[in-house]
Amino acid sequence: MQPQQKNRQERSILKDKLSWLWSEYSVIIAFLIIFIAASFMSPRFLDINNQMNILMQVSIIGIIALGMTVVMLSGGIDLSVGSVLALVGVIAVIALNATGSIIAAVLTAFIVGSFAGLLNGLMVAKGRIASFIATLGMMAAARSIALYIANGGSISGEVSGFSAIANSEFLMIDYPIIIFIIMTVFVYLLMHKTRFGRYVYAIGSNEKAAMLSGIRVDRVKIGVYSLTGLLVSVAATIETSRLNSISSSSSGVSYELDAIAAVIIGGTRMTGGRGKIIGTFFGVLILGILNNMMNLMNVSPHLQGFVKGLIIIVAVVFQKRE
Amino acid sequence: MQPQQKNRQERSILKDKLSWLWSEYSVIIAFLIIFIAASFMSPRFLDINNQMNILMQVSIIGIIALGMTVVMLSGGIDLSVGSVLALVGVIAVIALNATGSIIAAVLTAFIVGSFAGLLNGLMVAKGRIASFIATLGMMAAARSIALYIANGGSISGEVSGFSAIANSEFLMIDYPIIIFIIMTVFVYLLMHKTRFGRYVYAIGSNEKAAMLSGIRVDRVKIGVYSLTGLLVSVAATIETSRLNSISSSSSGVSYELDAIAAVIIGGTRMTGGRGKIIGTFFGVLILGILNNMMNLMNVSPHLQGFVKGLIIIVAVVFQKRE
Amino acid sequence: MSNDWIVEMKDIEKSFNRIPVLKKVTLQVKKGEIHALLGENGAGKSTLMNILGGVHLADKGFIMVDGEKVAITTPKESQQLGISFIHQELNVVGDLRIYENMFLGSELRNKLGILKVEEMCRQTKDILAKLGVRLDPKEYVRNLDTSYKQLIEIARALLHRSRIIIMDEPTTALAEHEVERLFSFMTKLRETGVSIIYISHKLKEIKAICDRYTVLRDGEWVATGSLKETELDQITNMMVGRSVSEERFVQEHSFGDTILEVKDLGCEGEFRDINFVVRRGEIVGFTGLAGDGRTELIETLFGYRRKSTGEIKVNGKQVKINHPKHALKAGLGLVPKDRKENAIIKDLNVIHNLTLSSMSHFEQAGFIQEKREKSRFSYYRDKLNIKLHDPTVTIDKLSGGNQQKVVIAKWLEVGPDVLIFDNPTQGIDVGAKREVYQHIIDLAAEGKAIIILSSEAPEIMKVCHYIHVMYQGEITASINGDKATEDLIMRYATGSKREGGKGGKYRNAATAKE
Amino acid sequence: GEESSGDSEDGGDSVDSDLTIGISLPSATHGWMGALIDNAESQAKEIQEAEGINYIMTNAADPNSQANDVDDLISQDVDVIVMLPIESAALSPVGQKVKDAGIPLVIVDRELENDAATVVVKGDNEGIGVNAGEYFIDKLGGKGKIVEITGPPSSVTEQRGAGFKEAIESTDGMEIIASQSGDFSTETSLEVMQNILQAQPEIDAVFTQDDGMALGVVQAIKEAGREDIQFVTGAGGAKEVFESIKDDGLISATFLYSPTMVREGVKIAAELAKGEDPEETMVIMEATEIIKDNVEEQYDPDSKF
Ligand SMILES: Nc1ncnc2c1ncn2[C@@H]1O[C@H](COP(=O)(O)OP(=O)(O)OP(=O)(O)O)[C@@H](O)[C@H]1O
Ligand SMILES: Nc1ncnc2c1ncn2[C@@H]1O[C@H](COP(=O)(O)OP(=O)(O)OP(=O)(O)O)[C@@H](O)[C@H]1O
Ligand SMILES: [Mg+2]
Ligand SMILES: [Mg+2]
Repeated sequence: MQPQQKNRQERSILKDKLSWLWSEYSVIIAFLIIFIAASFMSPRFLDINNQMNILMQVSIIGIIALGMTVVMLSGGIDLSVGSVLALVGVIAVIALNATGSIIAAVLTAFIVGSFAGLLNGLMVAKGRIASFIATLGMMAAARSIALYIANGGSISGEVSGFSAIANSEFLMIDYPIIIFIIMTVFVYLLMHKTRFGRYVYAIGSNEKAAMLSGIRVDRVKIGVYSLTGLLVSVAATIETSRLNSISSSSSGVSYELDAIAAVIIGGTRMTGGRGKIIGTFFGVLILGILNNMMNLMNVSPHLQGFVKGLIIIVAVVFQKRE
Repeated sequence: MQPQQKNRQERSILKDKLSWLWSEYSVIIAFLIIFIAASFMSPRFLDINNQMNILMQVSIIGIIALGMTVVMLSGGIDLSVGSVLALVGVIAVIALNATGSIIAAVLTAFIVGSFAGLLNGLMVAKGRIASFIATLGMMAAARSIALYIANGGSISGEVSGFSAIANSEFLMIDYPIIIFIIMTVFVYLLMHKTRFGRYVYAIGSNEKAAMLSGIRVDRVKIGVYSLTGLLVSVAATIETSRLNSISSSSSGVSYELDAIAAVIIGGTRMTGGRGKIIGTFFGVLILGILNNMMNLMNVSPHLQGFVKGLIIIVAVVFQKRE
Repeated sequence: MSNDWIVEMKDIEKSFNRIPVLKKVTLQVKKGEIHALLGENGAGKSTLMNILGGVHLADKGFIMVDGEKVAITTPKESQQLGISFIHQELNVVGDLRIYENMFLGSELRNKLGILKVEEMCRQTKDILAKLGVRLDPKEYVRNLDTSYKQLIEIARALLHRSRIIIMDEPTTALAEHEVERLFSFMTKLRETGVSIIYISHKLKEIKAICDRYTVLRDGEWVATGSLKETELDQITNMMVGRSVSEERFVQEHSFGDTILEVKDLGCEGEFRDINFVVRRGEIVGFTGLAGDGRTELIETLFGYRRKSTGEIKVNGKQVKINHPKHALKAGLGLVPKDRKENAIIKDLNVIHNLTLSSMSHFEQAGFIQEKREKSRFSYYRDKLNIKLHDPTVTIDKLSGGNQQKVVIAKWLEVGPDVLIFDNPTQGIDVGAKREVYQHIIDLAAEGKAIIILSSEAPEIMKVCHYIHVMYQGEITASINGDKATEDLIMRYATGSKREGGKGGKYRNAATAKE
Repeated sequence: GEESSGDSEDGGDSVDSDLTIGISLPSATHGWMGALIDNAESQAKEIQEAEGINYIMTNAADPNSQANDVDDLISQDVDVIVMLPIESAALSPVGQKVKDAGIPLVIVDRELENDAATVVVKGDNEGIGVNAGEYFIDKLGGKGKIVEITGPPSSVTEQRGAGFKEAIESTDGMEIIASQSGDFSTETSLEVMQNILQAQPEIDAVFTQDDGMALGVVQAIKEAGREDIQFVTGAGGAKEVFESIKDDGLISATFLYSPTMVREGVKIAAELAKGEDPEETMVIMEATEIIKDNVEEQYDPDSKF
């Protein structure tokens, strides 16, 4: 090989690496830009308390978005997350007040959430209903049941200690943040280091080929929605504990849109098969910073939607270099 | 050919025809079943006034759902319809009050609606942003601008005659119903008798093949979203004229979900390429009957979501025989 | 410059992700000739044609059509120059009807802009009839067999009365008689002055139909010449650097125990009364024409479809197979046809595609051992001679032939007792084809049982010990491989000859008495 | 606007120039809330211009996001917080946080479940129901078939409904024959009322929980050409409803629940920010019955709501 060519090749390898970095991690770059812009725009932004606030604020949507990522990687969508969160919260608080046991409440939450997810999964995998419509139905149904149980109002926990779950700190870091990070690591490992994750990607990319490879597509899908339900119940537990109450009418409203936005900003493809957990993590942070900045900068309330919509679109365009 | 075989073939042709009828028109059958069930459940249901009411009530969502069908056939989605409706209404009323001319108001509505659609189309086709996220951004932005312009309140028309658009009758039939039916026929012809419609199906089914066939995929997509915007502005004109006012905060809220539900109940595939305008028409009617029945039977508002979600899922499962 | 050339591509260069794929390639095509474009998998044939078809842009070089320099940046521009392109991968729109596909992008309309449906249907019917196909133009393309989809793509190119037609492996999914019809059609076109650029790995076809050839190797131009003056041997030599024999190379050896036994298998509307056995070390072939039901049969056997009658025994034990996973557990493996739709997961990288069906080999405490995956991949890369730069790219970046090798490797890794290959050499170059056959034979020698499905009688004859011919969902003949002739197979496959014991019990479905 | 950001360096007109009011409201999902947000902002602007007190305004769609907003406000060291809790129970712990941070808290419209609030400015939701109930008994002579159009599920809806039921339960002849949600939306109420009109051949009067919904109901009645319905009532205090009352329209009464109440809250907050003690800790804006006799006192032709 001539030295010239070798040189050229080396350069091209470098460029490849860079473009790889870009395509894989453009969301991180977008995040950094927004982060830096934010710290210039508001002196308060970098304050450690503010940073902690942001993390705390994104933790609930973040945990939901992790589940949403998995669903979307499998080629589906879950519109029911917000309603299921409300339902799980309502039932968990009732269980809490009835038994007086925090553990019972948390367990109830997990069971209700995974069960709702399981139902979604069954509708999608066995009933062969488009996930959009199946989870739209679940969205209506779960909210409805929550309203019915709680009579349209909100229910408060009557057991002291329950609110400690979300309101305690460990080494100065709030529990919800820690739970969010643990969940991120957990879902990351699940998706990238285990067979389940591999199968989810395969199904999202080519369902028929996945099936002909001997993958139990049905079971994997059921698993995907159940997992999401479980993650929603973790989020519901945090939310309920944080406010020591849950509203059957307004809790979780439009969480699905926030979660989906975070997932897409994070670079996951709408149609499945492509995307990364780590992208969602940063997508969630970007949304969190946006909300935070809008409050810090006192954007007119009627215009906040505009600014947010705009920045989301810019962030997505920005990372759209294939 | 042996006679036996021929016989077999004939039978299979009959079977084919039947299964074709079923797969093409199962939504009509679902509609008939729900219609008959409704007439047994409430004696008032069949009343001609009630029937007219239902048609009147679905006309706005119906017109939007036509546009949504086109978008979804092309493989996209438009979440911004409800917000754009509010924005169009607000600007149209302002134009109405400023100029005193009904024609100016209607023209303004059409321009604003198509322009919002055009922007959606540009983001999707040129910006290569997933339609979900592009229109989610538009949803936030349009609502935001409407709120900003109207200061969060509602605006009423001050020109007499404007409210006649939606409140007049022709041969006993309300104008909105007539407009809805005309729009259905128009979109039907567009989708099934013209090149544009053909291209939309092709793009939704196999975008790459469509592009390799020399179809200007970008332009068709821009056309699709602009058309939807235009249909939304027709719906906005009717809605505004009906009450002679529009609310920047509450008008059009969650119309996108109703429209999408109608489209999917009508048998259009979430991922595009397959579906029928006529299916959407009946999908819209099914939703209308459901809402009507729930009020007629005085179902608890808390449980209405549950009943509705359930019936939507049943209707979808029911027609899911491939 | 002479005006002989209708198309001239000069010094074309192209790289993907900085990896050069075409290096100063020149291609010159005469008016009214069929020009073969030859080369191994990944040589750059499709890429070169994609540049002519406006799918990709060349990095360097220029294109002349009719002696004039042209800029082709979109498929539309290419079409406007009179170029039609039948792509290697099927590009039909499944949700449109046949006639809609045929006229996609150039619909016939009346003055009002309303589509002239009946006229388009009529023309569709005509052109299909010329190719010897009788189909309802209003049928949805998604309901058609792959070979018909392929024919529709071809018909579409012909319909447009182009001056230049690019055919990138048009016959991979076609049956023999369909190929013959296509060839006679091509000959007629050539007489009217149309030029055809023809890509195929089937050298027999090349010899039969083409006038001149250009050979590419590793993205470089190697040779151009007349086929009349060049022996096939020489050409394969230029392509793969050695010659490849064409004779039957199955090894006769004794078979072991019966491992798979299929009794009275049937599936409503697809096939019925299927009986056969496969023994260890045996290579059994299934052949027939499009629509003979053999793919459906195998999909049923493999649990992708539901059977309506019959039973399946593996190693003497009856097994219930309702899902491919059950088949996998029972010891069956399937390399499906139509790689793009059924075999590759295009968003997974090459290694992950390889290991997808055998995850348990790579797990430890529930976690995937990526090192082990990598080393396993290197093993197959050497063994099957898979050509790629980086195994962590998604598999769709590989050339078709190399994709196929990865799929085969995937099933080798699973290591089933019975390995089924449906159209295993689709789009594979001559060199690689031989390698694949060799692997199949080695597997048989190791004691595996092999089933091969192919519509190419020669391929089946070359490697199978035993051949079943299917026609309209039934096995019409079962022939020993060494007794089979192409002619005999064709007669059974077209239904013009039937086995005496049709519908009789297996084992009695005796060898054809020919 | 940028003029409102924390540290303005003009040592200008008053010592209060670095005081900030934090405002946390729900987002504008229906007309009343839209008007309230508008009122809050314009009041805050007025105070800013007059006294140089800055403000920061946040909106949230659900209780958890509102808790986030309040956290943000606390961490910005605002001097007072005005909050309209989406849900009383859910925002109570957050109110406690505000109190613990030593920030005075003005609660508007809906009370917290603890004593974190420094001042509460609220309308009388139950009063709306009770006053409406009494109005109905009076007008219908203690006997009649009533349709109720409620808001979407929330504590507001519940209190108004409960008050109404409680009031009419005192008589035997009053019956709620249908109760459906109009989602605080004119369009939805129109449709819902249309359907109810079909189901109910005899209706004497309609109680709606919101003026916007009353307008939709009236439209439905007009379109159906029904003569049996004697009157419709609203709640809130929208201009169009006042006009209907003035002109002897079908809407004959409404019960004040004005979005302008937030103005009061912001004004009190400004006082608290300056370190003054509140005059009252509970300001209740009465659910005054507005009928033809007293409508002129309330009617403002320039109002946006
Ligand atoms: N879109 C792409 N991105 C990256 N690499 C590509 C792309 N398309 C083709 N290549 C690479 O270019 C080379 C040439 O591929 P090409 O498809 O032209 O081969 P071919 O000669 O048609 O082979 P085959 O006979 O297998 O079809 C291969 O190494 C392939 O991996
Ligand atoms: N895979 C098969 N499916 C169905 N029938 C088969 C199959 N293999 C063999 N047979 C039938 O079994 C009979 C014996 O076949 P085969 O050709 O193997 O006999 P052979 O040569 O005497 O035995 P061997 O192969 O052990 O030397 C044949 O008549 C043939 O019809
Ligand atoms: Mg190729
Ligand atoms: Mg290729």
